[in-house]
Amino acid sequence: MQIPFTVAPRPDTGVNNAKLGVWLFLASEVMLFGGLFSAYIFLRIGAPEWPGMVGGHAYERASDILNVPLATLNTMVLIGSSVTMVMSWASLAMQRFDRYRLYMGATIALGFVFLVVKAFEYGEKFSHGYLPAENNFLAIYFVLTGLHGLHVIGGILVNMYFMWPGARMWKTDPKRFTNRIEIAGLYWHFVDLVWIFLFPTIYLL
Amino acid sequence: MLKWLDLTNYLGLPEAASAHSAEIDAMMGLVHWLMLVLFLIWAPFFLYTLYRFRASRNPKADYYGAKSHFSTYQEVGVVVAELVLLFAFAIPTWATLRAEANYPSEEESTVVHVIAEQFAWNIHYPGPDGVFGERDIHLVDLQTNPIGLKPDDPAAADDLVTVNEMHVPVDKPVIVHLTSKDVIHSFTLTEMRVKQDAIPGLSIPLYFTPIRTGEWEIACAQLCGVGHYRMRGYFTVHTAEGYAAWLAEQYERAGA
Amino acid sequence: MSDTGHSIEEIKKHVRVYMFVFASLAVLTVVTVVVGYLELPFAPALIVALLIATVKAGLVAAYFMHLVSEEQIVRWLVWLSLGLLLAMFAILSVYYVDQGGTEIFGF
Amino acid sequence: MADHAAVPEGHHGEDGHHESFWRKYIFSTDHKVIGIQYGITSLLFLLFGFSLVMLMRWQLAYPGQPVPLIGWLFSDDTMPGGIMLPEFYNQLGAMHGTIMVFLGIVPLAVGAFGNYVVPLQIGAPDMAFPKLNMASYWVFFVGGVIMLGSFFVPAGAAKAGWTSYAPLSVIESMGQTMWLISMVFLITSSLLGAVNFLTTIVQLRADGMGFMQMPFFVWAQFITSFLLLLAFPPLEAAAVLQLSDRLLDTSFFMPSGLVVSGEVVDVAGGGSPLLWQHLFWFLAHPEVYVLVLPAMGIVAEIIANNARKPLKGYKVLVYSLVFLGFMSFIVWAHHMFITGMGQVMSTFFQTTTMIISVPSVIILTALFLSLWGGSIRFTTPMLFALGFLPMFGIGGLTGLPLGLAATDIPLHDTYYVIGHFHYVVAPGTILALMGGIYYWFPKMTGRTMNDTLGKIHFWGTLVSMNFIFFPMLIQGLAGVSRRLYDGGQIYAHAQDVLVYNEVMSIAAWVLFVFQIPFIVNLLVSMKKGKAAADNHWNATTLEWSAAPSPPVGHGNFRDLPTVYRDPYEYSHPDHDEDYWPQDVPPAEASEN
Ligand code: HEA
Ligand code: HEA
Ligand code: CUA
Ligand SMILES: [Cu+2]
Repeated sequence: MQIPFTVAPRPDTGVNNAKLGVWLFLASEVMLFGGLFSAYIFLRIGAPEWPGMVGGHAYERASDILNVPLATLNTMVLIGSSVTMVMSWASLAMQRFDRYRLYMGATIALGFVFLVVKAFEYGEKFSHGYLPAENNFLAIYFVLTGLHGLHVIGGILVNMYFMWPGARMWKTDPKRFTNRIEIAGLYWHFVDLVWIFLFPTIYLL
Repeated sequence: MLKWLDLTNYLGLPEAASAHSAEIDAMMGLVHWLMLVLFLIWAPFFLYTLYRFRASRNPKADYYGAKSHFSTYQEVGVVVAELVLLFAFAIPTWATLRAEANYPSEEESTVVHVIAEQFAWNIHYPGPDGVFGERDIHLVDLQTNPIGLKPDDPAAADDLVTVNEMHVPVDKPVIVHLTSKDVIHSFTLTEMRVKQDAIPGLSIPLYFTPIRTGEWEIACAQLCGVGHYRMRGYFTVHTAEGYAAWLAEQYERAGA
Repeated sequence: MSDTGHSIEEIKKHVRVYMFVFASLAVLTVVTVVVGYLELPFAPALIVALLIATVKAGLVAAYFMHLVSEEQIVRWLVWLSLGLLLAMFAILSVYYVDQGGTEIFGF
Repeated sequence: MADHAAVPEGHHGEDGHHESFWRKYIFSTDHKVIGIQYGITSLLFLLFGFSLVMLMRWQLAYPGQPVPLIGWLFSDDTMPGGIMLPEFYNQLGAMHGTIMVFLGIVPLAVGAFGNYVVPLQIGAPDMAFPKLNMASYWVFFVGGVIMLGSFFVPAGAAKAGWTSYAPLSVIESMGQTMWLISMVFLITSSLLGAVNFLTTIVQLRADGMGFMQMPFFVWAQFITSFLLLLAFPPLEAAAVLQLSDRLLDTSFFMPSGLVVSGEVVDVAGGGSPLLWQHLFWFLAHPEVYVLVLPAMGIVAEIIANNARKPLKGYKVLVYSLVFLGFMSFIVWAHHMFITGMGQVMSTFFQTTTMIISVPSVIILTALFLSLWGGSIRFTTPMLFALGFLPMFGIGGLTGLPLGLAATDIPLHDTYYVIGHFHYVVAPGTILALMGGIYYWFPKMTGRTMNDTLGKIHFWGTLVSMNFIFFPMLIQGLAGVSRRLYDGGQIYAHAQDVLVYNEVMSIAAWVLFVFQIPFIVNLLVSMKKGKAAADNHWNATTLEWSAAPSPPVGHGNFRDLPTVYRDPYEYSHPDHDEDYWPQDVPPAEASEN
């Protein structure tokens, strides 16, 4: 027996199951990142200096340790990928599967660009011996950006699935497929949204 | 007064020997009164209901059930009682104990530092100069310098450190600055109605005024490792003269 | 936004909005970085940073995630989680305000 | 709601194709099978958690004496010569708390009862995401295995209490790492479950079932799922941070300048031990309501059914529940009064704590008043439900002196706290859950459990539990600390109340003896119990009235039911029978 409202929205709530499900999941993600973020502020307020001693040198500002231009670039990359993501959904809604492919491909590519830049950033830190154990600022930097990075990887995997194997559904059930892309998009935008908060508070404060 | 009405007497609380303990104990009695009253209203009513409406006696249930406003009154009663407890007792008591403004002045008090460790209490007295010497963790040595006093700090020279032995004079406020070297402990003077977590990285002040002389114990209330159960110290409240004599004896021993 | 189809026209209108949002996000990112280089003290810097980020996040949520036209139930959910988060955040941030004279120090 | 396009009606015949054993019983996506999997696993964990505490109770009653009969079974790192070491006591304590809470009660109350009953009660063919449901069970299972496995790593399982306070937990042995990893699994499982429950309840309610026609049990699960969804992630974050402290040598929870046994700990420092407590209790306070709300839901079902009348003030009950759920997020620091809290914070948290006790009082009062005017049948499930009420009453009332910061000073971390919460979870929640087992057993198996054995089980459990937990309150008032390996032997203030240690321990073992009739009853009745009618209790809710016992395969109902009325229309004046199921169309059943 099939489960009702997997595709069509339930009339009195106006949403289908998957959309509600993903929003619930995002609500819990809000609390996950929010918890970490609160932890960061909690430690920061209690800390006498910030970012403090790194590699035997006392730093005054995070931007002296972290690479702000790279992170700015990455911010733009993620924002851009959000746009291509929403465009891939819009393409499907306009019945343009070819353009969907294009935009989805761009989203995935931008996701990879983000990761590569991030990898460079991490590599640079590691090469200086700036490890999480060094001080609390670096620890928080690595944990927050690392967890965010894992979310990016997850998102890329989902998008790759919908780019290739999952896209077969377009032939059999285009409406459901469009829904799925919208939902994948919700997640991807959320990942972008987290970065929008992480970027200024970690790099620029 | 109607002493027998005071539930405090029946709770089996330990002996109370500090100035603020009467306040806490009175509250303890009151809140238990509230609990008892609620329970004693409900329990018989509950049993009566079960008896009165058992199926064999009341084969047909009444769809509408209870109609009185009793439950509303009872709920309002609970709210009022809680508000009274909260605003007339709990919050003011906490304010006297924890608000910085209400602390006794250090000059008029016995001031000690208590540094907890797995599984002992180090009590640090400032010595005759009344100034605590500085401490540095890197100097900690379990045998010779348990709290890491700086030998080159002149204020430290006359400081007195005892292990698991806390002595204070009666009728004079005691201020304790509490901290820990390793994990969280909880500094408990049951008879003083004092309990305060000792947290590494924080120095937490607390105060109380012993109003009776006696010999009691310091207990650790927070799980702190294998030795948690035996992390006990001794706590003695002397008369003013007795305390002076004890101090003198300690200085003499330290000086020798 | 219910999942029932949109007309092509509607979507085209959306797409124009998306481009506008993209431009605003880019501009706001630059603003963030510029403010960052002003080196304000912590509290105002935090507040400004959070304000700008909130605007940006709001744009993403409202348009890319379609919250502007989303069903009541989803919006409720978003407000609920944000409310709880804010409560937690606020309580943890004011935690240091009053601790009855506790000192934070190393040892 | 006419949109049934996606629901092919009368679809079961086609489902009859042969499913492999694995698909049917192990990796099943049927909520009923998953519910039973959760049920069996969590009952075993409950029994295991109970066994741990029975061992501890030996040490508390007879400190330093070798454990009889089974003492020789243990290794020399734990009980040389059968005498328990303090390290091992601490492991048992931490694991008892963790296992009971996260692997016993939550999976039983939410995973088992929620899974089995909720879709049936709302007239849904299954959960909204059946595969996710399966995943959530298996993630839970892996978490459980890791938790159990931690007993076997060097230096044994976690020993820092179920609260895992840093820095102790950070400097403890490897068992703590396992604890954290296991917690990440358990939390993830709960999150998946919560998403599923919430979607199911919002989306899959039968036609005609508005939110105010949902059985109270469904409401309880609904609010519980919200608590799981939004309170668990911060602990997941905290677990990740603590893992990083342990494995990567960061110092989120480690302040500068720690000296452990004379050695300076080599970490950067600058962290805060209190941060862990905040994140932990942000979860753990809502968590305690997770432990009790499903129980309240079960009790409400059983009471309405056995008093043969509607619940008193259904709406008030629901509003109180919602309010309780919401408030439970902002009381967490009442566990931290003694950490050096100042005036502002403590006033806030005392006030919210007092406020949150009010909806509990209202819920309990409403459940009581539901009995008034009823025609009470003292069936076995009803006895358990009735037992819950005064026991939860005692547990809840003893929360009040803890919630006022000043009276919490002498009581914090004493056996009073232990007594307080065991009254809520053991004679409270456990009784209710057992009542739920007796109540829904006929639904799950088509057979009934033996009534006499059930009654023996009830009275034995109720009485012995009171002999375990009431003396704890007395000890606590006298000032005896919790988590003491020797039960407080060395403290002068404990001497007068030490006698109770033996009383409590004997009561705990007696409690165990009284579980044997239950286990026997459960196992034997599955095969040999009297056959039960489809609607064994003459109940009004959909699981009984619209589905056979046990419900048919995937999909539950032949046709998805339609709901015409409120959930508890017992003894309705316009209806001849004393129950009027939710799905019986009005015209068919009466003339009006
Ligand atoms: C299911 C679990 C559960 C529930 C429901 C509660 C409910 C409550 N708890 Fe409890 N609590 C725990 C589980 C629970 N608790 C646990 C596990 C701990 C310890 C954790 C640890 O440290 O390890 C704890 C610890 C704890 C503390 C910290 C103590 C300390 O460490 O110092 C506090 C302090 O405020 C507290 C308060 C309360 C309050 C005010 C309620 C209120 O919600 C209660 C409201 C209920 C009522 C007021 C009852 C109303 C009843 C009637 C009016 C009728 C009575 C009469 C009859 C029935 C005949 N609890
Ligand atoms: C849900 C939570 C829960 C439950 C149900 C229990 C149940 C019990 N607890 Fe526990 N307890 C805790 C949570 C719980 N506890 C926590 C969190 C702590 C604090 C830990 C810490 O300090 O960190 C604690 C601590 C604690 C201590 C204090 C230890 C100390 O401070 O040193 C004690 C002491 O006696 C104790 C005793 C008991 C007893 C006798 C039961 C009994 O009620 C047990 C009853 C159990 C049953 C009746 C089992 C029923 C199941 C079956 C019969 C199975 C049937 C199976 C099949 C058919 C397959 N507990
Ligand atoms: Cu120190 Cu317990
Ligand atoms: Cu609590």
